[in-house]
Amino acid sequence: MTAVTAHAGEKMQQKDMTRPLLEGKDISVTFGRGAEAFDAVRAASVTVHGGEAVGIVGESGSGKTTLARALVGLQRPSAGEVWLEGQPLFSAGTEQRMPRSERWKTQMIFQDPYSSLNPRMRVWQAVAEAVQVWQNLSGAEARMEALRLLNAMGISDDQARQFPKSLSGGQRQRVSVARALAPDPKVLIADEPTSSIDQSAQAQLLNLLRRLQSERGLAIIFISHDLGLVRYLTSRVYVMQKGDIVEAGKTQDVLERPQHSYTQLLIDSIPGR
Amino acid sequence: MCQQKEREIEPLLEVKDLCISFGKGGGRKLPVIDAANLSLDQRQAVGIVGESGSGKTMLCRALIGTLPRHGAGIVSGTVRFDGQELAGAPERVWRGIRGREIGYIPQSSLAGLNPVLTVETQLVESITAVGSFSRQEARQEAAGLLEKVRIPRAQQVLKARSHQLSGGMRQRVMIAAAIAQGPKLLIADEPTTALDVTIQREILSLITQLRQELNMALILVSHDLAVIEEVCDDVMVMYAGASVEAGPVAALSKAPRHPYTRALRVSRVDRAVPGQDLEAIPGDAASVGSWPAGCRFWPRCALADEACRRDTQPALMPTAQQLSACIHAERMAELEQ
Amino acid sequence: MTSSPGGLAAKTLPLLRHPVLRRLAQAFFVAFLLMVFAFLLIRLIPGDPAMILLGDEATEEDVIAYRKLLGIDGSIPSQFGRYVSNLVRGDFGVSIRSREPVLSIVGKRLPVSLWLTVTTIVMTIALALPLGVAAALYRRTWFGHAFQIGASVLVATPVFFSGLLLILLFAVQVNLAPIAGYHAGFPANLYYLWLPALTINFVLVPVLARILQSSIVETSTEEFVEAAIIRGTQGWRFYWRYLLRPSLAPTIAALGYFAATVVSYAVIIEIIFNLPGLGMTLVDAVRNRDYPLVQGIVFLSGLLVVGLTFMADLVNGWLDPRAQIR
Amino acid sequence: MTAGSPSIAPAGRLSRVELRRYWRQLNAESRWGVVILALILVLSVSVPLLSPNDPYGFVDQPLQPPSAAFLFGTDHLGRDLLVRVFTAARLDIALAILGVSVPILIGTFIGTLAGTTRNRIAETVWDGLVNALTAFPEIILVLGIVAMVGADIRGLLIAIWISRWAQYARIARAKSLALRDAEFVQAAQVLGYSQLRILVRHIMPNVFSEALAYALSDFIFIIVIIGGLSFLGLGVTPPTPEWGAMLAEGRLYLRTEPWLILFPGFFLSLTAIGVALLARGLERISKGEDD
Repeated sequence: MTAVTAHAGEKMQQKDMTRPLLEGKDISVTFGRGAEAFDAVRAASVTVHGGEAVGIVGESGSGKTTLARALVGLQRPSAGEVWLEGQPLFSAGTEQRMPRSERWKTQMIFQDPYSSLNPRMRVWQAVAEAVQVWQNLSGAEARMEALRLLNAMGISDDQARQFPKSLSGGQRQRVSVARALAPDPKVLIADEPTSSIDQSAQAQLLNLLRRLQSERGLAIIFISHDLGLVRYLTSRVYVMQKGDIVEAGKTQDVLERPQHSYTQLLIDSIPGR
Repeated sequence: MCQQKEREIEPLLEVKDLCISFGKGGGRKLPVIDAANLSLDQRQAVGIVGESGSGKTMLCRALIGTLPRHGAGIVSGTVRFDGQELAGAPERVWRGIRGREIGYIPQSSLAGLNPVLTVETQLVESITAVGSFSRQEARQEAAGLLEKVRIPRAQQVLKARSHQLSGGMRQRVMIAAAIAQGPKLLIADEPTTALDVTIQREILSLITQLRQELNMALILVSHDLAVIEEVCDDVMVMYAGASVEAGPVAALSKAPRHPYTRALRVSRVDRAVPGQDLEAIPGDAASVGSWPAGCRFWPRCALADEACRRDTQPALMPTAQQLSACIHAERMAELEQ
Repeated sequence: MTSSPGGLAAKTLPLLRHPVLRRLAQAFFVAFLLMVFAFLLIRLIPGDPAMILLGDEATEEDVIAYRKLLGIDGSIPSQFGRYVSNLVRGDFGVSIRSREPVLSIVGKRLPVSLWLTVTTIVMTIALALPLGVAAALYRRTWFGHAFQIGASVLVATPVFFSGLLLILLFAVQVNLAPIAGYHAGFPANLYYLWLPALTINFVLVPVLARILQSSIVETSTEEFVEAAIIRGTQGWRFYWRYLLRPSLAPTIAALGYFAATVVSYAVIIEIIFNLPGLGMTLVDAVRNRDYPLVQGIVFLSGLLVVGLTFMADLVNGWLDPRAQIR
Repeated sequence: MTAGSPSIAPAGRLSRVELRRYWRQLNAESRWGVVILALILVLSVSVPLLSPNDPYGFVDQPLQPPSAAFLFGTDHLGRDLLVRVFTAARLDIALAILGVSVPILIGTFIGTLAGTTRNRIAETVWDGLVNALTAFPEIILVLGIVAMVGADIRGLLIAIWISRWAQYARIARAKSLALRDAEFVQAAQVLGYSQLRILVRHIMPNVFSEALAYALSDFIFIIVIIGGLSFLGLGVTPPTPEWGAMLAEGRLYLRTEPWLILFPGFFLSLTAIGVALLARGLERISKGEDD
């Protein structure tokens, strides 16, 4: 236990000296206009380094999903900047758009396993498409590569030939991971990936994510309302409440010595505490 | 007299070897539950834990007599409640049981309230179903119920419709409706699944308090063992339509006697060590219609051997302080290494 | 119905946040576009309409006079301006054939069509509601299956065929209805209208009953129905509050939508049953290439449907509070 | 009813085994639909081919009742009704297919484009346009356009195309709006797929399957419009054999020679009923109902 944390700490220090892989600076997202306008995210800054797993915790309506969508370019922020590998990807000031060629570096897994796969594409096709777009392979090669990725996620060739509707929630989420890995990304954002799958499937998925982080050096931003998951998977955490980041720091510190009353409330609400 | 005596030792609810199938008539029956066992005393709280497809919701429906609405029916087994046999009971009997004797909080707080009616209308229905109340009295009673479930500004909420309420508020209203007729048993089917963690905590403690105040027994269904450990005295674990382990919460958490129960515990992240793999159960849960022969859990079980594959689903047998449906219950220590 | 136009307007005009006013604004917007379409209709004519009507030997003056009559002289924007200002003043042009103002022709013929439409819709509701409820309640019995097959058969039988069959049966064989014709004045006109209305309902009732049926079946699987059963709600109160009322919204919405279908079928039905309504006028006008009359009837029928849909929306909002928040 | 699969026109690359598999997935309603449509197709191809009689030619005394020589009897001009009914089938079905296929292509395309743009003003105008076009009673709009373009087959088709595309556009727009928020479309955006790829590979196939389901019920409506307008004398005109036009001719002899309307009316209805059963059956399969 101590060895592991010491090792993680060492890694952290190393990373702190280099610049962050993905960085969101003072990101604000406002929905609506005029009297009906409301800030989903207010001046939130997050960073993630290569090989690091960072958590964003908060309840529904805290803005955590909106923040994640801003980081991958699905949501245009009303203010702030997104930097990737020291290069500005998006800046609200200049209305600069994220170039398509940069998109592959940040990938995302979504919350709902039932709508995150195209119902009219076979499982292997969904992955092979991503492979083909980014790796310049022939159709047959892309298919092989897709099956390899799927197998690594515990999806058999037989299951890969199916349409998504005959897969369980947990299997679909693993297919989503395989698809997200196809362009060989540097950052993976997981938005509550386990909230609607069974507990045994959840453990399989978490193991997968953890290995991707530790073995492939993938940076992971893990979004959840469950502090237990965040504690297990991440080394740093941001706590969000109603659009604001109210607390940030090393996961262990935040959980052991919360500074903000909202963090304390979240900790107290974990079942079994 | 004799009956009186019997009642004292008889549990409030006893489900024995319950089998439930989809479809009517002979030919095409699809079993969803084939060996559910559950026993609970007055004022006791029992949890039912299981993953999706394990049959826990169907078991609840059997306990409130709404299986036919879902195209299912009891094939065999008994459901004794308060000295009365409910399996196969006619609708007339159920009318005296539902709401009055057994209260029910449905799974999703979003769809539990009729969107076109006010909260008041629905609560008043609940109240007037048991006794004769004047309109005024019933309204007062409804406001009282909302206070009981700790809803502030009760008058405002009474006039609201479901889309005007937050998820937590809706679930409180559902609880109010469930306790309106003073039931002996409250069944809550995943009452907090769609809610935020902080709200979940509030709802669970509300249910616990009400149970004590009103002397109710409680059946709490959840996919989360931690939730059940917090609220319940006993727990029953279901896998693929069968009860696989049952007993006191403490016994099941300290020394589970079924590999599935153990797997549910060790695959949890709460006490896992960061940086180490979780002990995940391999494979996928057996789904309705494709249960394996023999013990349902064998394809995912480390203890499985020829005997597990060959026989039928084992029955619950006493072992240590609990009941287990594993023929290798005594070998469970092996898994702890 | 989509709510985007109102949505945009609601952003700019706070008054339009009121759902009824928003619907009204929407209806007016659609009515304006109906006008544009009606205006464009006459531009579909290949070649010069005046020449088509007058033939090759027409004199220059005749052609100019006809162009004026059709409102196709001058530039397109000025034509449109004139068209709109005329419409606003209630001037829908003049029939080429009878030189009678379009509005006065419509005024004479409209009551027959309105009576037919209203009779049909009243009959639809009276037949479809009980049928839909019964089909939902007895879904798994022989009645439910017969309903499914019967509905498919009736929906697909064209009104001009079923109309002829009904005439053959009721007017020729049994003599319960006149073969054709009309006599104004309520309630005498019902004798002439019930068979035509029934014919349209052969198509309409199954569709509507099916919508109601599947809506009820869907509602019955909701958690709140289960909750109501458990707290002991019974009898008519249960059926009305928990099955019918939450299911009515899509049915009413469909009824508004089918207003257009009724008006549509009424055209053919009026010909078959020889009812001197707008449909018959329209068909005559089409045969005679009476362009202004066609244009006027097309526009007014659209306006009628927009009005009916608006009313259905209002009823819907009252029945189902969810509809208002969308 | 479940007896061997009917011979559906050229099966292309579909093998017998595959056909049989599809057949097994169908429910009773859709099977009846397939059987009825196959029967009508076979008859409409074979009867005019095999019969010695010409659909336009005088063959016997007018208004002969059905007999062994003339199964459906003869019409008021002494033409063989049997040949005319099935020659009409060819025309009606071909016209209905033409009538459905153009609006579905145009409507789905325009609707999907409208559903995937994010411009509020464009959306407002768009909504109004489609709402206005669909507010016109269908047959009245078709009549209006026919009045302008010309009361013949060409005018009829143009009128159907102009008036029906908006229905498909409405469906396509609603579906693509929903798909825009679907997570698999967002995933495609995050994966950096081109807009074109997302549209063609991810949105269009899902929109199109919805539009196709509607097309089946629209087919019924269009075959009724074609028959209806011809019945009114404003579409296909005599002597061309067409069901609606034949009904209009036979209507004059309703009291005395009802077979003149019964045969064309029956086969017109049967065609529509076949499609209706197929549509309903497929709808129930996709909904997962199987009772």
